[in-house]
Amino acid sequence: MTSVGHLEAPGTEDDTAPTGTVTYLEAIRAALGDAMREDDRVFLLGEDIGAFGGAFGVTTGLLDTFGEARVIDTPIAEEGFVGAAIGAAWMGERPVVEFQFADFLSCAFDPIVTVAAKTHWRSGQSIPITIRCPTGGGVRGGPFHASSPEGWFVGTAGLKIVCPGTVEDAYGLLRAAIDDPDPVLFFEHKRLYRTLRAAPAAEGHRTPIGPAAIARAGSDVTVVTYGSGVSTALAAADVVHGDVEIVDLRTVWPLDEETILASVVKTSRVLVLQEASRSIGAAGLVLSLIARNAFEDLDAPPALHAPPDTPVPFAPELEDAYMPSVASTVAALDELLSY
Amino acid sequence: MTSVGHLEAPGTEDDTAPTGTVTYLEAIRAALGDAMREDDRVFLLGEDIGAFGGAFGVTTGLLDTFGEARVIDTPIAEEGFVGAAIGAAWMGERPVVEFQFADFLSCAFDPIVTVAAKTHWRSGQSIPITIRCPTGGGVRGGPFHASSPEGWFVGTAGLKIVCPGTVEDAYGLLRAAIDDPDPVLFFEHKRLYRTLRAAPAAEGHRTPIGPAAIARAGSDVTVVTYGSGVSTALAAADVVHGDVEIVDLRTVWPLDEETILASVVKTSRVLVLQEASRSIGAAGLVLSLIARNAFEDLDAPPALHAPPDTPVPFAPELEDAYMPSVASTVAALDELLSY
Amino acid sequence: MPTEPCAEAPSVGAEERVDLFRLVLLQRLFESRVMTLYRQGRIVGSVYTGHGQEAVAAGAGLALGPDDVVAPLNRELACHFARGTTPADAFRNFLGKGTGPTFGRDGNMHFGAPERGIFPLVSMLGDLVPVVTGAALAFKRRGERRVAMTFLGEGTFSVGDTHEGLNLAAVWQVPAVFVIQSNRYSYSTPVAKQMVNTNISQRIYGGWSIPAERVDGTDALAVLDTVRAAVERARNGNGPQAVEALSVRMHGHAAHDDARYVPAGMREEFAERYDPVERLAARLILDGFDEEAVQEMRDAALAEVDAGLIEAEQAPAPDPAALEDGVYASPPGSGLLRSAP
Amino acid sequence: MPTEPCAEAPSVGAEERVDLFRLVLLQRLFESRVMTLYRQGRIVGSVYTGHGQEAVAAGAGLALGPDDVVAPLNRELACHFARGTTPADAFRNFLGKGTGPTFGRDGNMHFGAPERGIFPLVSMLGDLVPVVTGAALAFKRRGERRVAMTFLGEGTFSVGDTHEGLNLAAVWQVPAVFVIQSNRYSYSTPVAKQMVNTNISQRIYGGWSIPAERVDGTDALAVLDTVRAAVERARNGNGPQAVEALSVRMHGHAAHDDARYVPAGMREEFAERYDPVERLAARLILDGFDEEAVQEMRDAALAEVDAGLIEAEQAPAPDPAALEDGVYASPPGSGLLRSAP
Ligand SMILES: Cc1ncc(C[n+]2csc(CCOP(=O)(O)OP(=O)(O)O)c2C)c(N)n1
Ligand SMILES: Cc1ncc(C[n+]2csc(CCOP(=O)(O)OP(=O)(O)O)c2C)c(N)n1
Ligand SMILES: [Mg+2]
Ligand SMILES: [Mg+2]
Repeated sequence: MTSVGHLEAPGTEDDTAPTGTVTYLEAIRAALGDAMREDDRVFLLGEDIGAFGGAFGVTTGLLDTFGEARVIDTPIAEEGFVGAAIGAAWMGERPVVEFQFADFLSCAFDPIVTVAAKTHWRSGQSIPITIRCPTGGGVRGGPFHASSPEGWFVGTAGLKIVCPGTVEDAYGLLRAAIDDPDPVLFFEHKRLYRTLRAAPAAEGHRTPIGPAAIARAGSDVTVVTYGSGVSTALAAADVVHGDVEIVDLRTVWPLDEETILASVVKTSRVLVLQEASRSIGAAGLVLSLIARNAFEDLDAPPALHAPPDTPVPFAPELEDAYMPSVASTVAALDELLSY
Repeated sequence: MTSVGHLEAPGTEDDTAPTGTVTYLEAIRAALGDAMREDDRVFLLGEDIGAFGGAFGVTTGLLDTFGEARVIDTPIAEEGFVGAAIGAAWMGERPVVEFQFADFLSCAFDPIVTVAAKTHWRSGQSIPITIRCPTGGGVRGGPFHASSPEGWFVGTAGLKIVCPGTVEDAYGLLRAAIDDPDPVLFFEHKRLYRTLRAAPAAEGHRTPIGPAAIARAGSDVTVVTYGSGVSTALAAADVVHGDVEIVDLRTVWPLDEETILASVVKTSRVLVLQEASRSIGAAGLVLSLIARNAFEDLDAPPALHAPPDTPVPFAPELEDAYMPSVASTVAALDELLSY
Repeated sequence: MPTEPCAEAPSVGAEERVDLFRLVLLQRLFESRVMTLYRQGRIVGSVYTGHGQEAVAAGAGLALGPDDVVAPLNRELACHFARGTTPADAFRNFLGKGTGPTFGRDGNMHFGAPERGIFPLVSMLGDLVPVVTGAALAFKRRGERRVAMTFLGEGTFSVGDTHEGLNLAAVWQVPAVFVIQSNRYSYSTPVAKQMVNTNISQRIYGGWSIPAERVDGTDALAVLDTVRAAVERARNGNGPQAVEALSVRMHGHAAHDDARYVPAGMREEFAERYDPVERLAARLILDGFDEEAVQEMRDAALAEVDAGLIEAEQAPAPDPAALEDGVYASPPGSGLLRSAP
Repeated sequence: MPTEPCAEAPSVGAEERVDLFRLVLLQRLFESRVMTLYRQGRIVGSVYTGHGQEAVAAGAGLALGPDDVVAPLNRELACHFARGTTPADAFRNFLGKGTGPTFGRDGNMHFGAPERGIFPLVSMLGDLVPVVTGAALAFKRRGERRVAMTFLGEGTFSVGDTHEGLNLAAVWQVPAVFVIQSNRYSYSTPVAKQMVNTNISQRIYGGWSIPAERVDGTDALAVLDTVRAAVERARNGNGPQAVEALSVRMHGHAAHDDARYVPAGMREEFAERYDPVERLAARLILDGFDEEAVQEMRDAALAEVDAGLIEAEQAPAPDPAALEDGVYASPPGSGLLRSAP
C-alpha cells in the first residue's frame, strides 16, 4: 500500500529515515548497479524488471542506466530463462536472474538442480549465475507468495545458497554471488526490503560466501539463524534473560560448520530459528551437524523454533501466529535456558 | 544385460529362484494389477508403459489385461502428466503415474509441491495420486539415472513419501498408496527390482502409510534406514559385534516419530543410514528429531552413514566407493558401538 | 465515440442475456468494492481484477453445463458466480475469513469450489492447463459427456506447462476447452514481448493442432455463442478446442499497479466504446428493455454485492489453533507429526 | 532396392564430402564397437547409438564454424567428432575413465567438451533448448557473429522446456539453430502418440514463428547444405532457425532395447535404400572416387576407432578419493564441507 506501482511491502523508502542510510532493497539495487558498472558481463533477466522495475521495484532505474541489452524483460518462462542464463554463463557472461517470487523456483527446479548444479562436477565448466529470489512472509502473500523455499536446494552439491539478514550483507553477498564462479541462489527477504535500514556498505564491499557471522556475541545460548531470523533473534536477545550469541549463517549452504560448532561449544545451548516450516529449510542440516559433532558439549537438547508444517497462510490472524516473532523466540529461548 | 527389451538391473526374473517367491518388481506389478482389478478408478500414466511395459518392465502385461484406457502411454511431459493425474484425481479417479527414473521428478517438481501438496489444505479437495519413482543407484546409471531424490520432498506438508525396502512392502505400500486420499510418492529401488525376492504378500495386503517397522529387534544400537538401506542394514547386523535393532521407516515422510524415538531410547545409540547423499534425503530430519527428543537417552552422538555430497558417479570404481555397502555399514556400526 | 452494443447473436436467448448482464455487473461491482476495501486497508495482500474482461468470464462461465468443470484464473470472477458461488463466498476469501472457501488460508482470487466443479486457483501460471486436461481425460475414459475448461493469458501461454498440457489434450483428444484471455499485457509486459506472432489462435492451431477461434472478448453475447459452440464440439467428441477472447486489461496488473507503462489514453478510449458492461447494457436497450429495467438490474447486482459483503464481514476469523488441520485428507497414524518443540 | 546415392548438392565441396564420409563412418564404427563392448560386459550402464542418423550429426556438425557452439544429444556422436573430439575421448567416457571428458563421473554419450564449444549432455530432455538460446543471447548481446545449436527428438519436442526455450529464442531473435531429429520413435512411442501433426517443421513455424525446413536426414550432403544455410541465416541476424531432419532410428532406443515394437521389416527396408553411410559412399562413387578409394576411407576410419579404443583402455580409472573435487569451481572457505561421519 505504501508504494504506488509496486507490490506493497511493509515500510517506506522515502519517509523520515535517518540520512545516510539505505534500505535492504536499496542495497540490493546498489549491488546490481555497481556490479553492472564494473563488469560488462553482468546483465539482468526477469519478468517486468525493465521499465517497470520488477514486482518490488528492486531494478527501478537500471534500464535507464544500462539499456535493454543488459536489463532484459522476459516472457513468463522460469525454466526457460534460468536455462538461458546457464547458456549465457557458459559463454562467459555473468547473468543475474530475478524471480518474481521465490515460490516460483518450483517452476525452474529442474534446470537449477540438474544443469546449474551438476555441470562443473561433470565437465569442469563453471556456471556463474546468480538467481535472486524474493522470499518469505509477513506480507500477506499466502501459500504461493510467502514461502521460504531455500530448503528445496539445501544440501544440493554444486549450488550455493545465501540469505542476507542485514543491509550490509544484502549488498555484500550479492556482489560476492555475482563474482562467484558457481551458481548462487540469493534469497532476499520481502519483509526486510523496506523495514531494514542501515548505513550503506562500502562500495565494492563483499561478504564472502561461506563464512557465517557472529551477529551478537554471548555466552549462555547460541541462536543459529539466517535471513529474517537475524533481526528477530537480535530483538529477542535484547529482552531475554541470558547472554545470547547469534550465528547469522549468511551462507545457508554449504554450511560454515566450524563457526556453528565453535559457538555451540562455547555456549552449550543452541536454538535453531528459521522462517521456513519446521521440517524443511536449513534446520535439519544444522541440527544434524550439531547432534553429530557437539553432542558432548551440549547442556540441553538442541532446540528448534520454526513454523508448523503447513504452507504460509494468508489471513493476518493465521500468518501472525505462524511466523516466529520476537515474543515467540524469547519464549523458546526462555525454555531452553531453563532446561 | 540380463533382460532383453528392458533396462538392465542386477539379478534375473526367471533363474533358479525358489518356487513360491516373487521379486520386488513382480510384487509391484502384482499390486498394480490387483488394484486395477478391484477398482475401476485406478489407471496408469507414463512413458512407454503400454506395449513396451515401461523402462524396467514393471507394467509388462498390464496393457493386455486392462486395455488402452487404463494403461496410457504419454508423450514426454512429466509436468503435464502429473498435472493431468491431479485433474483426473479431482474427478475421482485414482491415477498411478510412472516416472521413467526418479531423477526426472525434478521436471515435475512444481505440480507436485504446488498443486498436489497444497490443494487439500487450501480447499478441502483431496488429490489421490500415486507417483511411482524408480530410484537409486548400483545400476551404473550415473548422475541423471541413479539418484535418490526423496529429500526434495521430505518435509513438504501435504505429500506422503514411501520407500519400500522389502518385497512385502513393495506390494503393501503400493496398495496403500493407491488407496490413500493424499498424493503419495512411491520410491521403488531399481537395484532391488530383481535382487530382492521373497514369498509374495497376501493378495490385498496393505502396509499402512505412517508406521515404521522394526525390521530386526536388538538392544545395542539402532539403525534407522529405508529403501535399499534395509537389506544393507540387515546384512550388516548379521556380522557386526553387537545386537542391532533396525527401524525400517517405510514411510519416510511424515516420519513415525514414536517408533524411531522408542528404539533410540531402548538402545541408546543410533546410526542413520541412507543412500541419498549425506546432506539431503531423510537424514537431517531424523537426526534433528532424535537430537531434540532423545538427547538424554543417548550414550553416543547420533551417527550418519551416507554417501558424500556429490551426484551419483557412473564409473564402477566410483559408484562402489560412493554407495554405502554392508562393509562400510559394519564399519560405521563398529565405530558407533566403540564410542 | 458511443458505446458499441453487443452484436446480435441469435443463439443467445433473452433470459441468458439478462443472466449475462447480472454476471458482468456482479464481477464489476464486486471488484470495484474490493478495490475500495483494499485502498482502505480492509483487504490485505494482492488484489487482481478482471475489469474490462468480465464478458469473457461471464460468457465462458455460462457456456458450461452444471456437470462441467472449470479452473478459472484471476480475471474470471463472473465464472465463479455463474456456477453458484455467491459474492459472500468470494468476499469471505478476500477478507481471509475462517469459513471462506480457503478457510482464510489463501486470499483474493486464489480459491475455488471443488464441489461445484471449480478448481482452486494455483498461482504458478500454466499449472492448471494439464489439470483440466486430466479432468477431461477422466471424462473421456468414463464415457461421460462432460467438459473441462480453463483460462490463460498471453503470458501464461509462454509457460512450459501450458505446452505440455495443450499437447496432451491434443494427443488424447479429450474434451477440454481453453479460453485465452488476450488482454494485451502480462503484468507490465506487452504481448509483443511474450511472443512473435501475437495471434494466439493461429499459434494454438499451428503448434498444437487444436482448433481455435478468435472472439471479441468485450461482447458477452459473442463470447457465450463462440465458447458454447466450442464446448459442444468438445462434448461431442471432437477433441480439445480453444477460443481466444480479445479484450483490454483496464486496471493495472493488480491493485498496487498503476499501469503507467500503458500508452496514455489507450484504456480510456477503449472504455468509452468497448466497456463490456456497457456494451451489454446497450444491447439490452436494443432488445427492448427500457432504461429503468436496466437500472433495476444494476441496482439488484449492487444490492447482491452489498449484502454479500455484510454477510462475509460477519463470518468468523480463522482459528490459528486449527492451522494444521487438513494438511492431509488422511493424516498418517497417531503419534505422528507431533514433535517436541 | 539399391542404395539411393545422396542427391547432388553443389554447395558441398569435394573435400567436405570426404570429411562427411569420415564423420558418418566414425560414428557408425565407433557405435558398433560400443555395442560389442556392451554385449561383452566391458561397457556398463546404458548405450545409445545414432545408427541411421549419422548424416544428421555429421552434416549439422560440419555446418558450424569453429567459434560456434553446440549442445548435442545422444544420437549425434559425429557432431562431437566434427569439432575435434577424438574417438579416444569418447571411449574414455564410455569406459568411465578418470581422464575422460567427465572424469568417470558420467558415462556413454553424457559428455561434452565445453572448451571446444560442446555443452555436456544433460539427460533431462528439453533442458538444452533454453541453454543454447542463452548462449545465442550472449552472442547477440556482444555483437558476435556466432551461432548456438542443439538437437531434439520428437519426444523432446513435447517437453515444456522446449517450448520455453523456442519461444525465448523467437522473442529475442537470437542466433540459435534447432535441429529436429525426426526418427519416428521416442523410445517405444511412435511419433503419432507424441503429437497430432507430426510435421514438426510446420508446428515450429506455426507455433513459435521460427522458420523451419525439412530435410532428408539420411542424405549427409542435403543436411550440410540445409543446416549450413540455416546457420548462416542465424549468423546474419535473421533470428532462430530450425531444420527437421527425417530419418529412422535403426537400433532400439538403447542397447538393452530390441525394439520389438517396430513393425517387422521397416528398418531393414529402410536400411537397404537409405543407410546414410552407404548413401554417401554411393555419392562418392558417382563423384568419381573408385571403390578402392572409398574402401580406404572405411579402413582409415576403422583404424581411427581401433586406435582410439586402445588408447582409451590404457587411461587410468578414476580415483574415488577425488570424488568430491570439483563440486564447486570455488569451494567455500576452508573448514567447510568437512563434517564428522
Ligand atoms: C510461473 C509464474 N511466474 C510468474 C508469475 C507472476 N505473475 C502473476 S500474473 C503474471 C502476469 C500474467 O500475464 P497473463 O498470462 O497475460 O495474464 P493476465 O494477468 O494478463 O490476465 C505474472 C508474471 C506467476 N504467477 N507464475
Ligand atoms: C524429461 C525426460 N523424461 C524422460 C526421459 C527418458 N528418455 C530418454 S530418451 C527418451 C526418448 C526420447 O525420444 P526422442 O526425443 O524422440 O529422441 P530419440 O531417442 O528418438 O533420439 C526418453 C523418454 C528423459 N531423458 N528426460
Ligand atoms: Mg494478459
Ligand atoms: Mg525420436
